[in-house]
Amino acid sequence: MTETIHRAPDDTYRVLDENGELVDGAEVPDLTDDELVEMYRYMKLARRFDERAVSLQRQGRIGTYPPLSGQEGAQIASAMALADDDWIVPSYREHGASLVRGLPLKDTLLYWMGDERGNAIPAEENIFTVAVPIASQIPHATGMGWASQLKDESDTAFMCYFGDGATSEGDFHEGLNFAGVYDTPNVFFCNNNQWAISVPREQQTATDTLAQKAAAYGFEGVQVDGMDPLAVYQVAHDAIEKAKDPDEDEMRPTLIEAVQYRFGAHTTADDPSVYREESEVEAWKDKDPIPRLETFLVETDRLDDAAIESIEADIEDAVADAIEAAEETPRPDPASMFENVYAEMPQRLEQQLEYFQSIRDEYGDEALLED
Amino acid sequence: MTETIHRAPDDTYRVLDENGELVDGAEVPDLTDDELVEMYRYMKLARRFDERAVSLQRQGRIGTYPPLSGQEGAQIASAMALADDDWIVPSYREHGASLVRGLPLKDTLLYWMGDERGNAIPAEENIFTVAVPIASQIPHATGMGWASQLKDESDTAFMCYFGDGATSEGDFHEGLNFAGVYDTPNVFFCNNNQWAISVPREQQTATDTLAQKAAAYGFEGVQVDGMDPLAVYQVAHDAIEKAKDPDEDEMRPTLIEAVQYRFGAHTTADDPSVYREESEVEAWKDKDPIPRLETFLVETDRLDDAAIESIEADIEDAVADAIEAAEETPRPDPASMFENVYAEMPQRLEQQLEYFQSIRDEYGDEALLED
Amino acid sequence: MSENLTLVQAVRDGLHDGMAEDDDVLVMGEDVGQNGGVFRATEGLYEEFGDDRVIDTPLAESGIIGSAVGMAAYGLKPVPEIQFSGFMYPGFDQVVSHMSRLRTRSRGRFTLPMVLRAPMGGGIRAPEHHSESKEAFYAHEAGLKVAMPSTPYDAKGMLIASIRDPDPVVFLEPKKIYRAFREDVPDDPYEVELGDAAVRTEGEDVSVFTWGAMTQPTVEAAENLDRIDVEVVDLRSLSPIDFDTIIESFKKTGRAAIVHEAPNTGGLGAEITATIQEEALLYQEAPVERITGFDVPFPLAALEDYYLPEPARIAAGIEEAFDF
Amino acid sequence: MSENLTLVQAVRDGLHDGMAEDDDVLVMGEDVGQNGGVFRATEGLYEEFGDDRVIDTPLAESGIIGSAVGMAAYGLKPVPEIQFSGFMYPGFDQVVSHMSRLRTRSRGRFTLPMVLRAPMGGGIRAPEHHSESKEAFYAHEAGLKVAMPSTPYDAKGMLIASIRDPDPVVFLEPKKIYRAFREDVPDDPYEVELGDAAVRTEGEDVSVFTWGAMTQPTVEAAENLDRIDVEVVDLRSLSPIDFDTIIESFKKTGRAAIVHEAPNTGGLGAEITATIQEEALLYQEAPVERITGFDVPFPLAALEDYYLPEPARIAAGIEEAFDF
Ligand SMILES: Cc1ncc(C[n+]2csc(CCOP(=O)(O)OP(=O)(O)O)c2C)c(N)n1
Ligand SMILES: Cc1ncc(C[n+]2csc(CCOP(=O)(O)OP(=O)(O)O)c2C)c(N)n1
Ligand SMILES: [Mg+2]
Ligand SMILES: [Mg+2]
Repeated sequence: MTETIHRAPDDTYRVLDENGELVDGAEVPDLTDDELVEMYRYMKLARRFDERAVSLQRQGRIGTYPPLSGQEGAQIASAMALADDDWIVPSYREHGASLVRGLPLKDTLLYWMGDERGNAIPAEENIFTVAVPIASQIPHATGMGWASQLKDESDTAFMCYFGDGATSEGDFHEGLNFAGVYDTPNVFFCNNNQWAISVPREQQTATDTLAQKAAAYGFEGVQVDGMDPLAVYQVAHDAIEKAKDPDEDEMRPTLIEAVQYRFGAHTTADDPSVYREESEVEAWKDKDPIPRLETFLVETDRLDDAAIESIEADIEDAVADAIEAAEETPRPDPASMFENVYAEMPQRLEQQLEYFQSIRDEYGDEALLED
Repeated sequence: MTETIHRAPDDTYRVLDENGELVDGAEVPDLTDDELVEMYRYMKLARRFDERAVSLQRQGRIGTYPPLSGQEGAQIASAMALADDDWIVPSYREHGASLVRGLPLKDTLLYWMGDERGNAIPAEENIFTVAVPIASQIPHATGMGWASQLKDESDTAFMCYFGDGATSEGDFHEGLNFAGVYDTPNVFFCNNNQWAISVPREQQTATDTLAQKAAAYGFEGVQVDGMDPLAVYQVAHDAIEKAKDPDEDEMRPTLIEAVQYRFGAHTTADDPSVYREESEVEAWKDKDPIPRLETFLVETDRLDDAAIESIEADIEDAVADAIEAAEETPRPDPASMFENVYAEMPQRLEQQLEYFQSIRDEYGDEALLED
Repeated sequence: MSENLTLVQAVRDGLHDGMAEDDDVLVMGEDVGQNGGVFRATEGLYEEFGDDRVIDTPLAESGIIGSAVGMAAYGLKPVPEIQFSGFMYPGFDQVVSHMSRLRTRSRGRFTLPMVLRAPMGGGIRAPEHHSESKEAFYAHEAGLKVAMPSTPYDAKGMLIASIRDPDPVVFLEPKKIYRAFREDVPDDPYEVELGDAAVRTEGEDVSVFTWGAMTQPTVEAAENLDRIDVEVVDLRSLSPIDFDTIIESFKKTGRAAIVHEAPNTGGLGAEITATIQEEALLYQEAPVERITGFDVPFPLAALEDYYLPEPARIAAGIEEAFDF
Repeated sequence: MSENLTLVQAVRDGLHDGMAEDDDVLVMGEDVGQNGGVFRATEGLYEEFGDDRVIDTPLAESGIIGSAVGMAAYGLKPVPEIQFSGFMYPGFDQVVSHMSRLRTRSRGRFTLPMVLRAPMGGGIRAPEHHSESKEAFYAHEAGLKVAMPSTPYDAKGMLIASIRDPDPVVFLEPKKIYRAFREDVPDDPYEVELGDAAVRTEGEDVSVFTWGAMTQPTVEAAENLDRIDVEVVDLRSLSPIDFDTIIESFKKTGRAAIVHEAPNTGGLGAEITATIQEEALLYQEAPVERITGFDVPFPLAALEDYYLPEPARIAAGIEEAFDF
């Protein structure tokens, strides 16, 4: 079962080739046709959302935004491999994974509109807050997995996402080392999109793979083709299983390096043409996970043009609705910045809030805003 | 030449067995008889110094002190493998290595007497200041090696010492990763003495070896019997060579895990009987590097009883002289704490110094001291 | 029922009772298990509660604090120990970027009922980096509470209050007085409310505000000053600070001194002074004196006595405030 | 000869001239190379000086600062950039345990002629953790110098002074005004001395002390206040602070306000207030007003304007000081 995981770190796991054909000897993961189509739908939805978000940012309707195009295969498929009770602990680029887990797209928009309520994960969803300081969420994920174990839960896995650049941070090291020592039910999912802003993967570390870094923690590290959603699904699935129910000689944690590419800019504030060649982008676009899965689904009669069309229409509506909902959300109450700092507001903060309200009363909010 | 280094991380390099006999097929490192005796002398000196220092602490003549007994083989032999221009970047337990590199024992004593002048490395010695925050010296060592390279030096190696516990810190990870990326002339020498205060090596990380952590940085990691000074010398020597002049397909840095044992307490403030069995200590004492080397030297006619006696007498004097010199050193001038904060004393500090002197004048130093 | 305990024993007692009354409470850190902590603050807990609740961790402060954040967000109540406050910094990002603000960032979805303990301050002839007093860092970071007891009674009561508190508390223990004296400490758990200062000596002439290990020499200095009737206020809680008590005392005396071992510039003495003149300038009869550590790295043992405020220097400062 | 530059261009110019005049100076950090820095502060340097002197590093702040410490101790003059000051903390241990005190610890054997640059502060609608203003942390740490320019001219001159300085400097750049306005900046290298404040507007009634991005709105508020003759002093250097200029101004006006974007409690406004009353209480006619950020985590973009002091709030504070 875990042959996908017990392999050399550079023996990249693949299911679909770039043309959407099964590679020799590969097996399609155990998913129903509906689930496979659902995977496709989510990927298309994430892509469409991304396009719209980038354009909203250009129009000044949202703030800086980190696009995910190219990375849908890794995000959607890995998140779909999780059970309901499992958790994801994301960085800032996992709108796709969060979408699968139940975060409304509206919330993602609100967050990037600079509205903290976008980060108030709905109570029933097992999604941790966005972490912006690179790799800092990794020890959190380990701690959550560890806590779940200490609470004698045995059927919850914790999937932590981070980028290739994150592997250079001390928190990556400390978080994974703790996971090894306490044998926590974690999956460390590295979205190696080849770039940390302008720094290419090769300058991030001298190793051939990122997967091999797991050797420093005593558990398995495996590479998967991150542009191949079926391969990602299988590897994530097996790692999640192992996290919950390892064999005698297995450790629970796994480091997955999903080799992929960010098609767009690092964020809307970034101009990748300064540091990378368009030809590189084009070469990776040939591996685009969406047409790849689409071809596979169409050729195996799981999908047809009519279904695609209806999916596309659906998606268009879903994204438009999310945008409308976000834009119709009244701006947050300025006084809300004093809330949720502590369970109970300390006296000094109360005084500051009172002063703040008196200033607003006296001068009007207009006077307090930058033009 | 670097067969000592190109080996599996758990293929521990050995030259002498526990009885001081050459292990099958092992070669004695290329050292003159005098150098071999010098190695022995340094180890004895370090051991004797250590015994005296512990007893000085018990008598309240120095402060907290971290003993090194058991670790002389690793420290002395590795430091002897360095050339004059090479550097060591120590933690707080490398009195042995520092001694070889030219730090007067008096300075070591002063430092542990709480006198900062003990850390004012003599200008001509290539020894970096003691680092107490665990692993924090590792990025310094990388930075120094990197700087040497940027200055187009090509014949200087930088040996950084740290313990087994240090491998869990983020700074270990970041420092070694930078060394890999910039291919710096560093040797990372891990004194794995099995314990980080009360935490055993097995609880520090889930890996079988610490050497294998080098896989995360793209360069070699090798285990050596740290109680075998000849093995340590050879591995350190080869790693230093490689740092300066690697083969085409080699990287300069090496992680050396020297497997050894601390016979004494973590520091004089620690009571190891709380957390470890005396039998474990005894078992490791059978591997004591000093009798091991002594037997080898005697049996190969490089050393005889008369020479041992004269060395012991010498050492006794050297340690006594160092203690006398340290104890005769007048206590530091209280005002010196205001010096060396900046190149030029800022006005506010000058005012504080003035106030401090006026308080001393008014009340006398006695009044300012704890009883 | 009560027992006569040192401060560090009272800390241990507080940890014990906190763990006994709530199964979600656990202790973690370097050498806190079988070794019982390098200062014995966790002695016997490992034996009583087992290695699932008294956890020896790898040597990695960011890992300790960061995983405790994850644990707390997931419903446990971890009490991580950092061996010395001077070693908090490898984990400082987890403190200021996450521990302090997860409640804010998640609008209350995730909260952190955790207590980050660390022995702090000078006075025990410890090696480099073992004597720092940087409470100002934590008090400047919104979302944290900061506590520093100066007596065994307060140590236990404030620790229990901290463990029960729904918000993250940085609990700094002045190790100079870990074993300096004993006090009767109730056996049962009790709370000393966070945010409440304690008037240690009442007086009419000069108010002296202090905390932690400086409380003792301050009280001593006050006792030595026959001609001045000194009021000594031990702040105990450094975030929030009990400004009501400070201002009330100051309005009575019109004169004040502040004693802390942290460096002068940017220390909390500045904050207290600034607030005093904001709230009670019209009562002020003399400059507020700051009697503090100097603006130098904490010196090694041979000079630490000269660095730390002691009764003579404190008395001189109080006299300045009085004689102005 | 001079050029009309924005503040960030002046920073770049300072880096350029510092590198041109001394081969030991090098720039390192995340995205500083081919990308020219996320704010373009290192634009063109990679092309001119090559990848040995303009070095893209892995994503690891402790590695960046720690290896810069090693480089500086070994005779180079590194100028590491931390991409945003909110990401200094993973490397904070290297700042406070080593960068600040290597000279002290080695009694002068090892010194650190290095400059740690970081864009700081709010006002550009940046994501979480990108807007912090924690200069108080660095100013509380002995052994560091701390600089924060508020004009292009000062940015270049102070940066060159910092690079030439034998001691480590934390150089904080208020990114809100990176491109807010231009100023003539000499082509040749020049120094603006560290430790010197600048009087931006002379006045007789109220002294206002500020720095960084708050200088502009403070000057604006001062200009709007017809009935009050305000003196605006831009501290520029936050360690050491130019108390001579502060006290001199205060003795003239007897009234003061301090404006900073950092949180109120424990911010440097407290230090300045405390020192004023220490040195000039008898001149003081009103409480020193602190107009600052609130004691809350810096809010996301939608609310950041409400967090930051702006002219209306600053004017209100100055009026308080005047009307008391
Ligand atoms: C601790 C920290 N340092 C720097 C940054 C600034 N920064 C934001 S994203 C980024 C690159 C991240 O690269 P990677 O980990 O590969 O993730 P990706 O953005 O490619 O998904 C950097 C340097 C940060 N957010 N946190
Ligand atoms: C950052 C940091 N955390 C904690 C400590 C306290 N401490 C001092 S030595 C030590 C154990 C070190 O173990 P190891 O790295 O194996 O070195 P050894 O002492 O065994 O030589 C600890 C936890 C410290 N000095 N620095
Ligand atoms: Mg990336
Ligand atoms: Mg050890």
